[in-house]
Amino acid sequence: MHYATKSRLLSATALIAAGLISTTAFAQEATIAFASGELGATSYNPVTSSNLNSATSLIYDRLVEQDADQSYHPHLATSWEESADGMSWTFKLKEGVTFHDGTEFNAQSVADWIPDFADTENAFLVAAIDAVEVVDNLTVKFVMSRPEPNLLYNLASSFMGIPGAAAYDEMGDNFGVTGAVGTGPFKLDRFDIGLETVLVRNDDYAWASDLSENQGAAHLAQVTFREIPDQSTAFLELKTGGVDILLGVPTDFLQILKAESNVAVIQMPGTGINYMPINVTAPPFDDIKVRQATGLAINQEAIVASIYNGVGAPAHNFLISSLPEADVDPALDVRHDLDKANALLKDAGWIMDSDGVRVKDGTRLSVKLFTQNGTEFTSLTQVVQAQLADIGMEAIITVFDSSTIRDEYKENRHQLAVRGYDWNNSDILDWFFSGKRLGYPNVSMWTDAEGQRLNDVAMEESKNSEERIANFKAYHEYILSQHLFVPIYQPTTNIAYNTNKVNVPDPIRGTRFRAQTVLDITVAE
Amino acid sequence: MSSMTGIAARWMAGYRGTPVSRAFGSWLGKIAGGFLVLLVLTAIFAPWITPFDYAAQDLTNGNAPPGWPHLLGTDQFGRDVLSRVIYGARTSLSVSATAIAISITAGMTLGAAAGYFGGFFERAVMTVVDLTWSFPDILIALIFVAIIGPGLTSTTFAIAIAYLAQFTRLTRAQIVRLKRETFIEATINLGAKPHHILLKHLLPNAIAPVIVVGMLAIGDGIVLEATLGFFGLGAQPPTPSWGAMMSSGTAQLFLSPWVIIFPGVVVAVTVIAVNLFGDELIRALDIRDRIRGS
Amino acid sequence: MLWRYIFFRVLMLIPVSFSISVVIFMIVHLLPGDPIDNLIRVGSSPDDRAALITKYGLDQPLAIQYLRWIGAMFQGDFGEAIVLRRPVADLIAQNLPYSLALGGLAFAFSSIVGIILGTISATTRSKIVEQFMRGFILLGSTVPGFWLALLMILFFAVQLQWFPVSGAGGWSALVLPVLTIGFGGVALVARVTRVALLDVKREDFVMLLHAKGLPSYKILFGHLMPHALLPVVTILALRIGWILGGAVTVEFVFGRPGLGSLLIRALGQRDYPVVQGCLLMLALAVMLGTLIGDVAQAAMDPRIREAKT
Amino acid sequence: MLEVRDLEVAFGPVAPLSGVSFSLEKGETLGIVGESGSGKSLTAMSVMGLLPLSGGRITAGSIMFDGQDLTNLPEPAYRKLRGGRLGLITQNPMTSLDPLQKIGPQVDAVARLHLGMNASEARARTVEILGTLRIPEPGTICNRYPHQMSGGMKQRIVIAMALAADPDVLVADEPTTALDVTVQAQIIRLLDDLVKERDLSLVLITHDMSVVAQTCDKVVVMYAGRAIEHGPVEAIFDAPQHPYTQALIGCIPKGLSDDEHLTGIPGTVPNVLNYPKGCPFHPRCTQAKEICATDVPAFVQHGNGQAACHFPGAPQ
Repeated sequence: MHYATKSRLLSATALIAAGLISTTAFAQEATIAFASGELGATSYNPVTSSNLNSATSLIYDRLVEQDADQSYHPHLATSWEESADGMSWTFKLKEGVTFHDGTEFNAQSVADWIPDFADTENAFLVAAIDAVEVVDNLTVKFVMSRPEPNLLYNLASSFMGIPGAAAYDEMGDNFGVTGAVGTGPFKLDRFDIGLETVLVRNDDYAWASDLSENQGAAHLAQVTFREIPDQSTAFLELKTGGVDILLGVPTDFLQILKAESNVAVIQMPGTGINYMPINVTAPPFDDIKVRQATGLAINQEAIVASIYNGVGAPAHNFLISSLPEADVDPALDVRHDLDKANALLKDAGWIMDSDGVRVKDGTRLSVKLFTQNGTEFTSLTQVVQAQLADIGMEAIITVFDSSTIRDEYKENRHQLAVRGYDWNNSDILDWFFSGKRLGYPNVSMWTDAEGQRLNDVAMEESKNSEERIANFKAYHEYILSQHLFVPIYQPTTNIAYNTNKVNVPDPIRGTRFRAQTVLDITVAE
Repeated sequence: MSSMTGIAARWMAGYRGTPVSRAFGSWLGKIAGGFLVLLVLTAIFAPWITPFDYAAQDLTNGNAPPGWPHLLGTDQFGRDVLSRVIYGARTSLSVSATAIAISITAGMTLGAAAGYFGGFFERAVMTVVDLTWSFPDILIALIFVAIIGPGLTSTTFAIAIAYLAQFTRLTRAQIVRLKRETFIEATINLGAKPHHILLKHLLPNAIAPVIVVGMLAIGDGIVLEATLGFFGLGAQPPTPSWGAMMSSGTAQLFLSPWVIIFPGVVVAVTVIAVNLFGDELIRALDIRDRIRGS
Repeated sequence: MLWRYIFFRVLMLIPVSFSISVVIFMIVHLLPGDPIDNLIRVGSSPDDRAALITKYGLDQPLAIQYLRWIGAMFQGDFGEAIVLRRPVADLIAQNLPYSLALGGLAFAFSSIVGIILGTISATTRSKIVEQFMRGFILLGSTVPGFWLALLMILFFAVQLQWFPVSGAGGWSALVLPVLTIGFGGVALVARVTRVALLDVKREDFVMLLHAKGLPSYKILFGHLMPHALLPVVTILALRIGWILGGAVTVEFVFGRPGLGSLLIRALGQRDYPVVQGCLLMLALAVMLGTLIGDVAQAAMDPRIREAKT
Repeated sequence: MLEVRDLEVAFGPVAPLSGVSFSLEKGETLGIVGESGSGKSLTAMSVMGLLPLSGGRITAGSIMFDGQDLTNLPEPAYRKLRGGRLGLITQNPMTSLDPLQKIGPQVDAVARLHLGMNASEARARTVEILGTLRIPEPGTICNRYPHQMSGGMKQRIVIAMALAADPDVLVADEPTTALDVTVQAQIIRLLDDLVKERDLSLVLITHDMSVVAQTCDKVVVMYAGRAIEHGPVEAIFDAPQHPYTQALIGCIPKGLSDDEHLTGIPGTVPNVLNYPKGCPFHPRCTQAKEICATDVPAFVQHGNGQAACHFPGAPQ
């Protein structure tokens, strides 16, 4: 409670000061609606929570930041060094950084924080760190149990925002709910779970990363994040002034948004792929020719042009295009080719019947096509259904909720599915294609010795990032050659805002809309 | 019954003809009944009536406003809204009617058994039934669909289960009332077998109110189907149902309001017609007291 | 007399609640899927998953899980949400006020307006007013709630911009949801009031009241209304559970938190303790509603008071 | 005191009652007899001004009470009469009291309304009246609910309500039909005593000729919405002119001898929607001739009474 009172006082003074200076006393506030994918967070405790939203990044700073081009930038760590064998990492920390409760951020803060991950769902993030050594007040060394080329990626994630150790221990389970202490540009003022989060400016803030123009305290004195479950409702809120910034606008809305005079849309490169996994154990997809034909039936360009109004990019392999591992042999990319698809099916013994559905040995080419509820997939699935009909494949759609569909996968009751992932790291390949996770997440139900070997090499034997890239690229290419899925669409992240209320920098730096962008947002005159 | 109002009521009622023809008697009953007949015919003959294939996508002509040739416009996939509304009648009516038929059958069995045998069995059944009866039907249906998965079959059963309590209560109340009547007592005293009494005497006498309430419940069933469809749990694409159409329409509230307005209007009008006709039927059968007695 | 009645009525709830807890537990564990998939993320290993299953006791036999749950319940512990990572009691406490605000207002709105409209429609001599009321009642009890909510948003929030589109910030955000839920409630209450009034008007004793020379308003308020309110009270009491849980559609469309939203979200994530807690709360509300209804009836009607004790 | 002339009542297009006339002096008891559905109760309701409750209205004739015509009396003035100078006793005591209210307030209301008494005065009066009606422990009874009492007791409460404001005319609509035989006699005796003690005028509606014979001074016999015979009780019983009256009198059990057989009247009362043409009784009349089926018979004077029959006095 102490924290809240203090911050309220501070924000009140700030508001008065602003009022004195400028005669046009605009309220230095903004209301932001979360994207549908980041709803339902019940805590701002980055260490223990399994679900964090973008407001988390405003409360806590990270050691490093990642930009849209996947490069790493210093933040609370000014520089870092990896030992040649990959068995230790040394980070130099920024000077003069303080937590919201006034305590100093230093090497000990990091040493106190890393062990907190033990026995949490997030422990895997620091699993490779054996020990944390305080070298001096502003130098910290991670002693590794194995090389971890992915360490920087982990450190840049929301889950590795650094909490104030004293407050963390003191508040216990309430940390992140009734109060939170970090070094970020905003302080948690009020958190109504499932409804809204109010953050107030940290006036002492002077340690922004180089992803922000503004290196001082934020322009906005207060930011309110709202949870709006339905996307069309959120859109209406933007239109009627209930929110100023909308994160994650569905592509369907872009056209109407662009027609609104006071709304601007910024498109960020997306961090995920929508695709159609193929269950290789379920006939007829045990035949690689049928799998390949299925992939060739999908016209990614037409889908982007029609249901996505040309926004976003067609996906031709499994990884987002900004990752170097996505740059595979062009022959392996999956591209629309109806003639080849038909030829392959004919080759496989599937003959077109009079009702437009192929038949083989009296069996119709009729398959189950699953998807999850939520507008983003249902429309895509229906178009996929129509495109599969063009090669004589009848697809019967069932829409499940996310938990039930996972059960269907685990029970191996599926054939085709339309789904998506959001992850900007090539280890997603291990997640979806490792033989250890058949059913879910390995929806393709695929496992073979060569695949597992390439997976092991990529996951465990990469000593540094160059090696890691090469290993994952090889794994990726092998997966593509097996026709385990059909890549469809690489969405953009669309951020819409009310130009009468705020100015948002364009382009947005970083992989996602986070603190670095909020720091630069100003109130419109 | 020499009380004034009683006599007057009987005079006014005008007892003539079969209940159904009497229900058709009033002008409201005529309109409502006529609409329902038309709707059922539309549903049956949907393939011959629809101007377009309900599933045919035309992505270049998505979200077209009402006009020619798409009288009620098109949805985001360029599918004809009118054709989908017509086919939706098929889905919505058949799901709701099947669900209520299942519900009536199960409810009558349970209610008759509870009412006839009484004792602990009745108590146990009625405790559960009363509880589910006062539970929101949408929650019962949502939980049920969560257990057995989405689709038309599970929607049908979900609706059936949501309204099971209603018919169980109603049947039980009828049976309990009838059991007290002398002709049944006489039959029981004569040593007739339980199933004989139930089937030959009790159920036939209890059936009229149950059927009428069932008729009204079809209206509720349509709304529940629409709500489940709205949550995306009912008919699976591309099968059109009124609720599912509105669900795909929410995202389109602005782009193409007709996609949600028309199915909604049809649902509302249908349910109103069902209610009006049901009310007329109740009046014609003069069973209002028996229905409310449950 | 009344206290005795209430005492026995409450006593009866104990075995009922116990059986309900079993039913709820079984239902929740019949659901396909499990909550662990919502906890693990890219990068974690299959071993992490197994560890979590053990951690939350999901590998235990169902009977053991039930006994643990019910045992904790006796100590006032609703358990800990698996996915939502909070004590279930906290989550319910956070969401309940929203449900109560919305439900309470909708309840008050539908009872007050419903009784007034029902009374008007049963007593008016104007054919037009009566037909209008009948139409309103019919419309209110047939229009799907979510559809009405959408139309309300379109008209009052987007076109006229009188009220916010969604959320739970302040009183103005309550207006449209209350109206949406209330509309159906008003129609229901008005219908029951109307029918009950028309029924009781046909009773012999009403004619005798007229024969005593009592003015119509005294007959209406002193005699007819208490009778007409008996079924209304029953319906309203039953609506308590309805309004708390059945608001889920409206909560969904207006993006409001509440018990219904919490339940649906937890159901989607298979967060067993939360689903169990919510269902138990709703069942309790339903039982409490029936109890209140029965007690109110007993308080109002001496015949019931004596018949059941 | 009360004079009804050519009364006609209609419910919408249907006229279930027409051409009913009778008169009543102070201290007299008038019996109205007939089978169910003959229009007896409608006549009572017309006098009480309660027809609008069930949607009926008086379309012709007059009801003169104390020199004023009640048929066009405005409702507020009528309301003062009802319960004040005109008391009503209804048929079914089981349903005639508000089950949700205690007895006391229900009876008190009359005195408070018509005699301007306050609560305690009214209660004192209630207790007094209940006492005169031979109700034991009237003070306790006031705190009872209707369902806690027997039918006979309830009917006494109803009578108490009718008497509470000292009415001039009491209309009793089949006051004993719903009661046990033993109680019936008590109630009839009670009413009879009241008329004598208080110099009341009583309109007693019944289907029981024997009750009429015991208590009434005058009688009106009704059939299918019409008065078919009326006159002093002695005259009518001595020489019933209308075959229907003859039949009704024939129904009275005369003694308890074993060989006596009760005669009923074959056939049923016609439905109001299709009253027969001509004499309404002709389909059931053993004496009916052709003219009976075509012409409505006019009243024929016979002694002090009148009968509407083409062939009055013909033996059964």
